Amino acid sequence: MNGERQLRRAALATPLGPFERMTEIRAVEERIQILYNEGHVRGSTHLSNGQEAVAVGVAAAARPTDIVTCTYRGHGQALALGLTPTEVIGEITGRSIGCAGGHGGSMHLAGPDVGLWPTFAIVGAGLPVAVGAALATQVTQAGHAAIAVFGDGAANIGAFHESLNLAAIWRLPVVFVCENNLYGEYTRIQLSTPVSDLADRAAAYAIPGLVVDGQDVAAVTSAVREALDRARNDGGPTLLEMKTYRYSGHSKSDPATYRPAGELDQWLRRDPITLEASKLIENGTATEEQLSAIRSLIAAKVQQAAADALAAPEPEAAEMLMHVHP
Amino acid sequence: MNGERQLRRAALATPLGPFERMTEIRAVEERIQILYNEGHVRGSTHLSNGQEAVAVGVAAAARPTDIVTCTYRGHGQALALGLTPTEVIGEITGRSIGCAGGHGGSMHLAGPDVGLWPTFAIVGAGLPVAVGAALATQVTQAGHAAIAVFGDGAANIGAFHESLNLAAIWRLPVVFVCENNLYGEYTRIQLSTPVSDLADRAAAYAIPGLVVDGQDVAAVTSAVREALDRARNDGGPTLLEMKTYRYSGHSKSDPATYRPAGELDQWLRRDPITLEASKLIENGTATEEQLSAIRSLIAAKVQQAAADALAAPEPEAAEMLMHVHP
Amino acid sequence: MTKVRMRQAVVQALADELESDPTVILLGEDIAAAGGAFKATEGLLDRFGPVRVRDTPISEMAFLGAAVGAAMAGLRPVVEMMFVEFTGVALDQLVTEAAKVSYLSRGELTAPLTVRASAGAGLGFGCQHSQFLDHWFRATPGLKLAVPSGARTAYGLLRAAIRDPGPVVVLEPRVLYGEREDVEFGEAGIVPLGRAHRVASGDDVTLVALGATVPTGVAALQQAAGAWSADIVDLQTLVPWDRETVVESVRHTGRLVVVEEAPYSGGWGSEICDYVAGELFGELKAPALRVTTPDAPVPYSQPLEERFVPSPELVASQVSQLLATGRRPAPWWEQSGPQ
Amino acid sequence: MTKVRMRQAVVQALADELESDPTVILLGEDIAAAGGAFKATEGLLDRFGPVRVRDTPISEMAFLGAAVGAAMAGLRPVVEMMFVEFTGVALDQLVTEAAKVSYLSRGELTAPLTVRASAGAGLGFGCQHSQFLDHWFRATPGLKLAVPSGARTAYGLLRAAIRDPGPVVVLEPRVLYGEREDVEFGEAGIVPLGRAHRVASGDDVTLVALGATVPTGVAALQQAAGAWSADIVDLQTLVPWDRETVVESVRHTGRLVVVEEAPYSGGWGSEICDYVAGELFGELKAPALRVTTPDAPVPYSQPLEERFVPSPELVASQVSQLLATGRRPAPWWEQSGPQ
Ligand SMILES: Cc1ncc(C[n+]2csc(CCOP(=O)(O)OP(=O)(O)O)c2C)c(N)n1
Ligand SMILES: Cc1ncc(C[n+]2csc(CCOP(=O)(O)OP(=O)(O)O)c2C)c(N)n1
Ligand SMILES: [Mg+2]
Ligand SMILES: [Mg+2]
Repeated sequence: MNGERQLRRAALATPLGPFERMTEIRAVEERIQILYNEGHVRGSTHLSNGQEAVAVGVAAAARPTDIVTCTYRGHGQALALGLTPTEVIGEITGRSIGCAGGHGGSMHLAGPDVGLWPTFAIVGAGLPVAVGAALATQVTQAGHAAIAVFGDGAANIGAFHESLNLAAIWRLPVVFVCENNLYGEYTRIQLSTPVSDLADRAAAYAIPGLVVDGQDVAAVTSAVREALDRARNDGGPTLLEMKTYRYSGHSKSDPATYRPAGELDQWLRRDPITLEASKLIENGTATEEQLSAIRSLIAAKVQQAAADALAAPEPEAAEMLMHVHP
Repeated sequence: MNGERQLRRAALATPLGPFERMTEIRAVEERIQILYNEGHVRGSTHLSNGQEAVAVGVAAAARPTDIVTCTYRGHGQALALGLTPTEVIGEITGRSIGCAGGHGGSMHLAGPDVGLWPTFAIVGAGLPVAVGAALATQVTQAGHAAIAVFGDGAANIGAFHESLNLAAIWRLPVVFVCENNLYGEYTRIQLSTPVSDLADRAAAYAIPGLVVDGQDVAAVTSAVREALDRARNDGGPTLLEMKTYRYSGHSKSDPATYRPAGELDQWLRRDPITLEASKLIENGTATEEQLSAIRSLIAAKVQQAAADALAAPEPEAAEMLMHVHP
Repeated sequence: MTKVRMRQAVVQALADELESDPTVILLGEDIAAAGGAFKATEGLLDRFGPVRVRDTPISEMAFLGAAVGAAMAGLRPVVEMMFVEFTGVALDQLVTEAAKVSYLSRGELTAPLTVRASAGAGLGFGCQHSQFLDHWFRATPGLKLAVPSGARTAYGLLRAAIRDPGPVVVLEPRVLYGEREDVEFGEAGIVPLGRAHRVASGDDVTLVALGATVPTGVAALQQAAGAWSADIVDLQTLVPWDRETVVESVRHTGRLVVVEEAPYSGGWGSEICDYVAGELFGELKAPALRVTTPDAPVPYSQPLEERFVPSPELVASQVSQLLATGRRPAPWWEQSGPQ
Repeated sequence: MTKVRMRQAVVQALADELESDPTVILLGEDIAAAGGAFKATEGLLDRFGPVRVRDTPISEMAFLGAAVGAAMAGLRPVVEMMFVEFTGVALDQLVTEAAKVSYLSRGELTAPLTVRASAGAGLGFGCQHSQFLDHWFRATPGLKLAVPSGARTAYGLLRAAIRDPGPVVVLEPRVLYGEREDVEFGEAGIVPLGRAHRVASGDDVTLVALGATVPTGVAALQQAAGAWSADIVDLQTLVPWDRETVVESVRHTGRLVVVEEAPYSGGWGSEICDYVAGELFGELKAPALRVTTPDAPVPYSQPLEERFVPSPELVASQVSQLLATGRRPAPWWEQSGPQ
């Protein structure tokens, strides 16, 4: 067990926790963007900025003993579940200090002790695996649950269909969290999917399906918590559709020119971090001064994390031969 | 083109055509059962007795230029589309006179000139291929349509989901005909599928989905015809669920002991051939005498076909190396 | 020692592991209530109950993937793929996910699942239900592959596979399910992965065989009726294969013949032949020889399918030609006249 | 002759076939509006329209299967699999369906589809997006497999693949998309399937290479700086591979070194080595040698990934060791000290 991860996970329960973590995720991804432009990030990296509320809401609702499978767009989820900025940035920059020792990269972050299984770079692949995690807990009656986080585009792949059907038939404790950010790579959802609310597909498996405001971290948290409670009480699986948006392109090589003018601005008006900040101020939990103090503190921490990561050594060649077989 | 197949196909349009063909299919499969018990059939063979109305209804509604992909349970479909008892029995007994020269066997009957593509032994595999046939006609504006025939168990495999979604998005001229015979191999549908009417799954793709009486050949014919008309008129795909039943086990090695007592009898009371016979007599199209004359004539023909098949030579070894590449 | 059919040995191996390890579960189509399409799980539902022995919908991607997830969560799932071809709709979960779990988690997670699949030709199931397809599971670091040649290895390799900490595929030659062999049940009957087994000893040639080609090789030797003698090596595990045993045998015999139920192009035997030829460069009395299936789909017709898979007659004749000429005989489909 | 990047050569090949054959269509994820994840279909939507150039949902099984069906119905679909790994969720349609269409219909039907997939390591995409996976498409009678080594062959092989009457897979080494090479466009630039190409001539050794290992082999030869000379044979097509050209070359040089971007266990090179060793038994000056990747997933870290794929330095050192000793040097991961 990794103490710091557990503490970071627990911190989500504090009044300011979600705001702080979302702010951190945003800052880390802005840093990753810089590192990418500076040539420190190889292959492709998929930012989740704009979707922070989903990642944090899921992590806040889940227990560290619950399993989460998620996608290559997993930086936010990893940080939300408890991984540190240093080990996330370290992995993305291929350093031995990274959460996978620099062997995985941006698409394969892992933190099993807080429930994060190596993230999945194959669309839809995480769903059957989450179903299996739920099966294991049903068999051992461990009382855990599993959460599969995936995108709107993944709702058109066979694994989605088979996984929901299997989970439904076996009443498995699994929650399917679809991050509907309106695009699958460069393709708008309307061009790939004939239904407007993916939550409606739950009916094909006779399980509950709900549309959730993915920009409201509290709404995400309570929807996931409710679904997890149902799951733990033998109520079977739930499909949750989080309506959200990614500010950046699909990956760092995508300028996202395919988006209609104004769409981004419209979503920026419902930025999950800003929304949460106003709430905190309205209900008197914090003052604007406190929040901006937090912002600068986090900015500094993330900058330090990036420095630490880049200062760390790269893995040794011989390591690539290790852990191929357990 | 094979003249006899075309004539047999056209014969379905005559008042007695459907009755005659269903009777022939039943007789051929009873013969296959005997040949299997005598050791003339290798591997496994899947009888469709009880489901004749679906096969004949589909063939009666489709044009010979429309493409049909169907399953290993394809004897009835092959005969309905126009293949002769001799070439079907010949294939199943591995004779060079068979529709695939004895190279395919019971699970791989083929008659491209009447729209039957080599039948699919992999569950669900015929759906994407039918979607592709529909895509081709959409591209070339040939005005053809495609029909994918598959079972209830196939509605839980990824290819089903992906195929319906793709056909819907592209408004392809394809009809998905699900033969719901209540069982996937030895497993009752309730144990594998959380919804009772598979037609309801059409909603997940925003396409029409209808439940059809699969024991009534006229009902099947008109439902498929209607769906084909819609398809040809740019109305996109349709999912048709044929409620039917297989009298025998899944394959010849299955005694079907898993079926609740009385279920078979109940379905036998709605035997598609008997139903059609009573109709023909009621509406004065034929007398009982005429029908039984037809029955014995067909029985004799089928017996002769089996004799011809067994008398035919087996393929030469060198043939296995032919047609591997076009 | 008890003489049982291979399918019974599989049932026994599963029963013994279910008995000794509460984390073992079984998943597959019609494996529970029906006892499996080939009756290789018969009676296990009654003994171990519906929580551990489960019938699945026809959703290979979902239940193979579920096995991966359950394995990562601490169970030891055994999945039955009724016919190995069905893995073709789910291969991603095994190759691109399960095989990488240990590597990507730097050993923190493992995926100890076993995939059992019936494979191969010989029973007239036609070209979509008769392929062997071992190549889908080779060249995949992180994945192991075992192939029993009868009841003894079906029992011993399966138990070893279930106990292995990583993902293992066991391809059960379908044609052997009904064949009987003496089996030692219990711990002593476990056959470790990665080790070959010498089933006959001789001096003229080393016959390397796998799965159903082991009995074929033995029958070929009998047909030779003393004309030549052979070491017959049952590889038992194809990934990783037992280089030592094979090389040592060929060092003794000076000749290597691999009998494969795999196509001439792309078959697994080339790796054996090439490795041995390199290790024993200059020491071989004849070039390594592969006896394989032709580059064609598996035909349905009985006489054709019997010709398709290497027969004892074919192996015997190819070996004698090799011994007589010191050169590779052409494969039968390139030779004129009946083989 | 025009010097273009490999990705532009692919665009040109597709454009020329779309132009000359109205039955050619393109299917894939983001290939139309976006011009492809690697810009290998850029501009084709504008030129040929949305009916023939189509973006698909993320449904590989459906659109690969649709390509099979459209091909059987008379079109010549070209499918882009953005990363070859994605075929792992749809392999059935290619191997168990398309490859058997001609056989099962006794030649009445064909499935002339082409599957283009980017493949291989070198760009830091991690272990689920960097495999080469040629073995998924080998040992599959009815299926052909071509691998370009640059712009020239990317153009010529793709056009030949599209015109082939059967299903063909073209694995495009992702690392080469940006590399420039002189290409002869038009009919004269078509590279027939099944023929290898000699890119260098020498006397000491035959280097057989494929895809990205062709430039590696050439660089290794340059590094040798005259210490040794080599025939470098670009296979171009892996299934079927050009036995004649390879054997003829090795008959001349007496030594064979295969440079593979494939794991040591299960890699394609064994088949080349074994076949040649058999054909030239007793004539080789040294055992055939394979220079491969280690049996491990592809690492993300740059220094590790650079070590993972055979480098010119590694090839040069392995060749010199072979020449010096007449024996196979151990692979780098079994040798001590830096390679
Ligand atoms: C099986 C498979 N097909 C295609 C891809 C390439 N790909 C990576 S991400 C992506 C888009 C996924 O969209 P969505 O599911 O909406 O998730 P998002 O990226 O929007 O978070 C695609 C097509 C893949 N990784 N796996
Ligand atoms: C991908 C795949 N999985 C499993 C099988 C084995 N199998 C053959 S038929 C069958 C049952 C199919 O049931 P259904 O779709 O209802 O069709 P039916 O046999 O009832 O006509 C199964 C599981 C297969 N052929 N292909
Ligand atoms: Mg999306
Ligand atoms: Mg059924």
